Amino acid sequence: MGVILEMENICKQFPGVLANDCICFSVKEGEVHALLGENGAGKSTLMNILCGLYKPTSGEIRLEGETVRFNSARDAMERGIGMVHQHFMLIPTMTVTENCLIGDKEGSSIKLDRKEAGRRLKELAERYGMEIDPDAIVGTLSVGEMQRVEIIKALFRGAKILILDEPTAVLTPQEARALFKMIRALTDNQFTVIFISHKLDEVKEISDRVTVLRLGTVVGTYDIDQCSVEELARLMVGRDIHFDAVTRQQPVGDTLLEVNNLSLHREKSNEGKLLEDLTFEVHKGEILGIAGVDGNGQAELVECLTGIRSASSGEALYQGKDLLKLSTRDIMSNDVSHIPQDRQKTGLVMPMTLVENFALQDYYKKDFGKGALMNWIGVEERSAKLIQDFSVKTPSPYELAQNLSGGNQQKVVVAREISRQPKLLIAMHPTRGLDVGAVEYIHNQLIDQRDKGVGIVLVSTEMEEIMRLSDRIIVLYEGRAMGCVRPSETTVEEMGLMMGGRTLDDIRKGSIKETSVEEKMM
Amino acid sequence: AKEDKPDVSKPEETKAGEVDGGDKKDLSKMKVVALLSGVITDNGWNQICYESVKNLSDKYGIKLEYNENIAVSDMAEYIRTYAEEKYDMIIVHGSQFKASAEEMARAYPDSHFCLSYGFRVDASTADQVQDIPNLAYVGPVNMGVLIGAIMGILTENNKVVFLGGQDIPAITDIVSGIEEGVRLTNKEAEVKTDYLGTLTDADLAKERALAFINDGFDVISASANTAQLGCLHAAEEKGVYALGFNGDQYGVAPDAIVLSVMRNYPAIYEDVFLSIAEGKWKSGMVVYTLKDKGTVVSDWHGWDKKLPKEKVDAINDVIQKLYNGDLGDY
Amino acid sequence: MDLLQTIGGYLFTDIRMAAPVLLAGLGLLLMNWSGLLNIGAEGIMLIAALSAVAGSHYFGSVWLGLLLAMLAGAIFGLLFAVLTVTLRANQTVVGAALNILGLSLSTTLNRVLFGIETTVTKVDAFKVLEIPLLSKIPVIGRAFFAQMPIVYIAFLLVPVIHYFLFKTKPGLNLRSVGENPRVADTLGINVYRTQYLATIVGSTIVAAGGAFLSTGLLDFFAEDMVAGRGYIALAAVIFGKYKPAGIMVAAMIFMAGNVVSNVLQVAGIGIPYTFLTMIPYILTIIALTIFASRAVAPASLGKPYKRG
Amino acid sequence: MKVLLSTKMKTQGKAGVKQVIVSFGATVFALALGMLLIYAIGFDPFSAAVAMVDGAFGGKNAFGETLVKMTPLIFTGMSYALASRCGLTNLGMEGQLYMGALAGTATGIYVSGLPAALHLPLTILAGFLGGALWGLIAGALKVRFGASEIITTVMLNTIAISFIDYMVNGPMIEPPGINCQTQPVRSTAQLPNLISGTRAHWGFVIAIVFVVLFWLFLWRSKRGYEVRVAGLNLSAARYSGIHTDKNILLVMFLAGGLAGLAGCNEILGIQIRMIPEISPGYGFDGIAVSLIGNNTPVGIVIGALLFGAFRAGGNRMQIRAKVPNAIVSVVQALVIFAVVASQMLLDKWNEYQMKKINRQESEVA
Ligand SMILES: Nc1ncnc2c1ncn2[C@@H]1O[C@H](COP(=O)(O)OP(=O)(O)OP(=O)(O)O)[C@@H](O)[C@H]1O
Ligand SMILES: Nc1ncnc2c1ncn2[C@@H]1O[C@H](COP(=O)(O)OP(=O)(O)OP(=O)(O)O)[C@@H](O)[C@H]1O
Ligand SMILES: [Mg+2]
Ligand SMILES: [Mg+2]
Repeated sequence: MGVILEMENICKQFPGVLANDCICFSVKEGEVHALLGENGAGKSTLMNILCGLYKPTSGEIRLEGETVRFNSARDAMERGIGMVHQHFMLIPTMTVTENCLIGDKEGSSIKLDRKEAGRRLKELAERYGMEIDPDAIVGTLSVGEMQRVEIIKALFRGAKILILDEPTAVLTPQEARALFKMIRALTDNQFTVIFISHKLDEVKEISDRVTVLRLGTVVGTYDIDQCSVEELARLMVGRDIHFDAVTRQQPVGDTLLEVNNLSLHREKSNEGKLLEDLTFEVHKGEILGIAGVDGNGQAELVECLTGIRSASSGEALYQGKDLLKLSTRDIMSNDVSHIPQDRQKTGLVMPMTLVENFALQDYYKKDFGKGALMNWIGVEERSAKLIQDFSVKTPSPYELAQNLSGGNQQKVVVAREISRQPKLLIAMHPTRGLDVGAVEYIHNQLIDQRDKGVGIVLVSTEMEEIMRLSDRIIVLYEGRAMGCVRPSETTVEEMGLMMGGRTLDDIRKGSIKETSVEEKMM
Repeated sequence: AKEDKPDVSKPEETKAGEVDGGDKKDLSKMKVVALLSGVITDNGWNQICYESVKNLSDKYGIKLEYNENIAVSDMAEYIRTYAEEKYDMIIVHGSQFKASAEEMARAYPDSHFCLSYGFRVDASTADQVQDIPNLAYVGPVNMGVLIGAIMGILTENNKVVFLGGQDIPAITDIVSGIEEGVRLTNKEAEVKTDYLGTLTDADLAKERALAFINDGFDVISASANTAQLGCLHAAEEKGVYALGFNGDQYGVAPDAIVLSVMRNYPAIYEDVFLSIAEGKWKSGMVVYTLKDKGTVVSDWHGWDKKLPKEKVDAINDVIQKLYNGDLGDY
Repeated sequence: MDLLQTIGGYLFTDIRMAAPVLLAGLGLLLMNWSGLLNIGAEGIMLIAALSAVAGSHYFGSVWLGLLLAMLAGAIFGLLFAVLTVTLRANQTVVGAALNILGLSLSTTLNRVLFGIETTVTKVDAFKVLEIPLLSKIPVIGRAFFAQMPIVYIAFLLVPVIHYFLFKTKPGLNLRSVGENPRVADTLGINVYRTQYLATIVGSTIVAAGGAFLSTGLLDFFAEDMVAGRGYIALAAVIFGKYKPAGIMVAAMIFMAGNVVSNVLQVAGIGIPYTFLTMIPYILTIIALTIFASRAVAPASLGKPYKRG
Repeated sequence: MKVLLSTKMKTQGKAGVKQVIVSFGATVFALALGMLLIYAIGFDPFSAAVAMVDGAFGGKNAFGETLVKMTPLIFTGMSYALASRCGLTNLGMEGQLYMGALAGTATGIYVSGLPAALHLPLTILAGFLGGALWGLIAGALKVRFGASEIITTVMLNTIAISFIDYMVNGPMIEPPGINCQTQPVRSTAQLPNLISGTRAHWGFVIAIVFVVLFWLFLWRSKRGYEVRVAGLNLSAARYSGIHTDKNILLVMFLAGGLAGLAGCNEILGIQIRMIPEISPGYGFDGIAVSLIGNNTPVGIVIGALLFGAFRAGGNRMQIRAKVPNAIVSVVQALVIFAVVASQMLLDKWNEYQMKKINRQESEVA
C-alpha cells in the first residue's frame, strides 16, 4: 500500500476565515482514511480543494507522486478523484442515468447514449452489491438510494479515490452498515476512500487511519488501532466532553397535547401516506423526543401541528382546541412556539436586522405596537435584552441576521421562541450544525423550559441528543410510529432497528430473529 | 432621387396672394421651427412636415429647425422656448397638441402658430377652432375624396380598401372621405375602411392587407406612417393596385403603386410662411381644399403606359375635375 | 374545398407570423435552460431588425444581413451575460434596460445609417422558397412548403434544439446548469461559460427573429417594428413548458390571435379595431392562466449563481 | 437605547452615502459614455451636456420642468419598488398609469356639483383605484392561477393602451367628436400650480406625501413588515403565519394604485384632459428609478430627480444642441447598466469588509 495522494501545506483563506491552515495530509492506496473534526474544522473545505471545487490559497497536491493543479471539478475527476458531497448534488427532475452523465466527457460523440450508460451503471452497481434503477427519476428516490446514486455516479465517472463527506448523517444504522460493506467492497478492489464524519464509533469501525482536524489545522494522523474512541474525542475537541447528566426537579404534569390518529396523504392519494395514524400525547414539563432518520415524516408532522400544512384526518387537542383545524397564526398566538428545522431558510429572514427578526412571530400583537403601526423602539429594547440574556454575539441589534455565525443565528431563533413564554414548544433539529458549546447552551435552554412546565416536542436525528434530553421517545419510520420508549429502557441498537422500520413489538417479541435479519443485511 | 420628392408646386391660388417679387424683405432672417410628435424618418406625418421646413430652408435660406419625439406633455415647454425667442412661425404638428398650442398662442401673441390639423370641413368644424389671432389651424382637406375617386376607377373586382393607422384626426379625416370619393367614380364598388391599430408594426399591416387582398379587394391604400409600407408590399406581392400616400412612394412597390397622393404640406407651409412675411397672416381655419391644391398627386412613373388607356384618362379626368371644383366643393 | 382552401390560407399566414416569435422563443429557451431570465428579447429583436437591413444594404445580401443581425444580437447577449452572470445583477432590470437600449439605439442608428429620405431604402430581402412537389399538396402544401427560408429555419430549429437539449451531452449539461448550477459545478461544468454561451447563442437566435421582421416579410426597418413580439415570445416559452415543440405550438396559437383579428376585420363585423388589437394579448393571458401553473421552469431560473 | 439607534443610523447612513456616491459615479460614467456616443454620431457633446444641465436646473422654469417630470416617476418608481419589496416584478406600471389616468379623468369630468375640496380628493382616489384594480388583475391571476406577473403585467399594458384608445375615441370623446381627446376635467378637479411661472403643480407635493406614506407603510406598519418578510423569505412568512396570497393581492393593488396616481396627477396637473399618449414611458422608467433608489423612499426621490432631469434636460438638449432625443433613452439605458454594475461591485466590496470585521471581532473574542 503506497501513498497515492499527498496534500502539502494547504491553506485556504475565505474572506475573514482561515478555513485551512497549512494542512498536510496523505492517503495510502486502498485504505479507508477518516477525516475527523468538529463543525467548521475545515474538513469539507479541504476536500473541496482536493476535488477541484475550491482553489487553495497556497499549498500543493501530489497524486501518485506527481504535482497536480485542478482548475475545476472536471480536472480532479479526470485524475480519478470523486466526491460525494455533504448535501447531495443531484438534480431531482432528472433520471439516475442523466444525473450520472452530466458533465461526462466519455467518448467522442456528443449524443447522449442513455441505454449504454444505464447498462454500465447497472453493471457497476451489481459489482459492488448495490441495487439501482437507472431510469428512475431521482426526486422519487429515498435518501439512502440517493446516496447510492451519488456513489455510483462517482464510480461511473472513473473515481479511484472516493471522498464521502458525512455520508452516514442521514442513514439508519442498518443503511450505514450496508454502506460500510460497500466501502469494504470498494477498498478490496483497490479503491481508496476518504471518509468524513463526526461520529467516532463509525470512524473506529470503518477506517484504517484517521486524520484529526481542529480549527483548520491538523492535530495528527493515527492508525485507528492505536487510539480509542475516547482518545479520538479528546483529539477532536481539544478537551474532554461531558454532557451533564440531565436532572429533573419536577415530575411530569398533566396532558398538554393529545394527538389522535393523525394522517397525511400524499397529493396523489394512491402513493401512500406521509403520516399514518399517529397517536401520542405530550405532558406539561415533558420532552417528547421524535426520533428517526431524516425524511420519515418528522417535517410533515411538525408542519401539521403548526398549521403550515393541513392534515388529512385526525385531531390534535390542545387546550380544548384542535390544532389541525387552526391556522398557523391562531396556533402560534395560543402559546405555541416553533423552532423550525432550518434557521436560515425558515427561522430567520437573513437580509433583515436582528430587531426585525425578533419581531417575526409576534409583530401583530399589541406589545409590538398599537394599531397598524409597529413600535420599533419597543422591539429594539426587547431585542437588546434577548441578545444579552441569550448571549448572542453581535455588534448591534441592527446587524443583519446573515452576518451572524450559525450558532448565533440559532440562538436568535431560540431566544425569540422561548421569550414568547410558550406552553408548548415544538423544536426541530435545534442544534443541527452547531458546535459543542452552542449545543450545550441550547440543550440547557430546553431543559430550563421543561422545568418551567413547558411541554416540548423535540424532533432530532441526533441519537445522542434525543437520548439525553427526552423523557419519552417516539421513533418515526415512513410516517408511522415504530414505538414509544423511555431512554432509560432502551438501547441504541433497539432505536436503530426502529429507525430502520421494525416496530418495537416485533423487536421485543423476537429478539433472536433480530440478529438473523441483521445478518442478512450484512 | 429628385423625382421621389413630393411635388412642392405652389397652390395655384395662394391664400396670401402672390409674393411680390420686388419685396426686399430678407426672408432668410425669418425664424421657423417645426415641432413634431415622432421621428422625421417615419415615412409619414412627421416626415412630410420635415420636408416642409426643409423646403423653406432650401428655398429661402432660413435656418432648418425641427424637434422630434415630443411628448404631448412636453409640447407646451417646447413652444414656450421658441416663443420666448420670438420665432415668427411655430409649426405644431398634430392635433393632439391642440390644447398646448392654444394655451401658448394666447400667452405669446408675437409669434405665429400653425397647428397642423386634420379635419373635415362640416357644420361642427367651427366649434373646434378657437379664435386666437396668432393661431392658425392648417391642413389639407378632402384628401380621402381624391384617393377614393382614383380607387373607384382602378378596381376591377369592385372592392377597394383603405386602412388607417389609428383613429386620430389626421387619419380619420382621410378615412371618412374615401367612400364619398369612390362614389364619384364608381357606384357599385364595395368600400371598406378600417384601422390597423398601429403606426409602426409593418409586418402586422402587411398581413392584414394580405387578408383583405385574399378576400378579393384589388385596390388598397393606407395611411399609417411606416406601417402603411407593409400594405404597399402586400399589394405588390399579390399583384393588385395600390396608392402611395404622404410621399411619392412609387419606389417602395413599383409594380403596385399606380400613383401617390400627397398632403401638400411643403407648399401649404410655404404659402403660410409667405403670408407671414407679407403681413397677410390669416388665423383660424386655414384649410387647403383640393381646389387649393392642398393635396397633390405624384408623377405616373410610367403607369400611364401600363394601365388601360380608359383608366388613365378617367383618372386624369377626375383629378382635373376635382381640382377645378367640377364635382362639387371639395 | 373552398373552406379547406381558406383554412390552408389561415395556416399559411399563421405559420409565417409565428416564425419570428418562434425564433425569439427558442433563443429565450436556451437562456432559460441555463438559468437566466431575459426579458430583453424585444430590444434584441429591434437592434437585429435594424442590423439586418443595414447588413443587407451594405453587403447586398439578405443572408449577410441576417449574419450582421445575429452578430448584433450576440453583442446584446454578451452585455446581458456580463451584467447578470459575472456581476450577478438583477436579470429583470437588465432585461428591461436592454429593451430601452434596443429601441433607442435602433432609432438613432437608423437615422445615422440611412439618413432622412421620404422613401425607405430598399434592400435585398428573403424570398419564398417553394419546395417542389411538397408545396403542391392540397390545403397544407403551401402553408408548409411555400415559405421563406427563414421560416423553414425557424421550424427546423424546433427538432434541432429539442435534440440538442434532450439528446446530447452539451444539452444535458446546459439543463443541469439551469436546474442546479452548484451540481453542475461539482461535475466539472463551467457554469459561467455555459451561461455566457447560452446567452450569446440564444440571443443570436432571438436576433434572427428580429431580422425576419425587417427582411422577411418586408425589406426595411421601422422604429418599434417589433411591437411586443419579444414579450409574446417570453410567454410562449412558459406556455410551451420549456420545450421547443411547446413553444412552436404556443407561437402558433398566439399568432392565430392576429389571424383572427385579420379575419374579423375583413369580415367587417364592426368590432372596434382597438379590441381587435387586444386579441393576441388577451389570448396570451388566458393561455397563461390555464397552463402556466403546470409549467415546470428550470429550478434555478432567474437566480444568480455565486461560485464557491 | 439611544446609543443603539445612533449606531444604527450611523451604519445605515454610511451605507446610504456610499450607495449614493457609487451610483452617482456610475451615472457620471454612463453620461460620459453617452457624450462619446453623441460625438460619434456627429454632434457636439459639450454643448449637449451644457444644454442638458441647463434644461434641468438652469433657472426656475427649468427646475419646474424637472419637478413636473419627477412627479410621475416618483409614483412609478414607488410602484415598482413596492412590488419588488414583496418579491413581485411589476412591469405593468405603464398600463396602470393609463387606467389611473382614465379613471381620474372620468371622475374629473362626469362628477359635478362638488366643491374642489371634495372633488379633487375624490378624483385622486378614483385615479388610485383605476390603477389599483388594473394591478389587482395581475395579482389575482398570479394567486389564483400561478400566472407569472412579469408577463401578465406586460400584456395588460398593451390591453390598457388599446382600451384607452377606444374610450378616448369613443364613449369619452369630447363632443362633437372630432379630436381624440376627452373634455377637460372640471376646474374643481384640477391640481393648482405649485410654483408660479412654471408648470410645477401640487401633484409633486402629493407625490412627496406618498413617499412618506410609502416609508410608513413598509417600515413602520405591521402590514408593511409582513410584505417585506414575504418578499425576502416566503418560507419564513408561512412559518410566522403570514397570509402570502393576501399580501400579493394587496401589494399588486397598492402598486397599481401608485402607478395610477402617476397618470391621474399628470392629467389633473398638466394635461387637464385624457389623450391617447399621456405617458412618454414613465411606467418603464419607474424600474430604473427604483433601481437607482435601491427601493428606498429617499433613493426613489433621488432616482426620479435624475430621470426627471434627463427628460427635462433631454428636451433642452434637442432644442439647443439638436441632438435627437432618442439618444437620451440610450443614455438612460447606459445609466441603468452602469448603476447595476456598480451596485454589484459595491456589494462584493461590502461583503468583503463585513467578513474582515467579523474576523477581527472573533480574534478579539
Ligand atoms: N464559501 C465559504 N465562504 C466563507 N467561509 C466559508 C466558506 N466555506 C466554509 N467557510 C468557513 O470555513 C470554515 C470551515 O468550514 P468547513 O465547511 O470546511 O467545515 P467542516 O469541517 O466541513 O464543518 P461541518 O462539520 O459543519 O461540515 C468554517 O468556519 C466556514 O464557515
Ligand atoms: N453565506 C454567507 N454569507 C456571509 N457570511 C457568511 C456566510 N456563510 C458564512 N459566513 C460567515 O462565516 C463565518 C462562519 O460561518 P459558519 O456558519 O460556518 O459559523 P461557524 O463558524 O460554524 O459558527 P458556529 O459555530 O456558531 O456555527 C460567520 O461569521 C459568517 O458571518
Ligand atoms: Mg459551521
Ligand atoms: Mg462539512
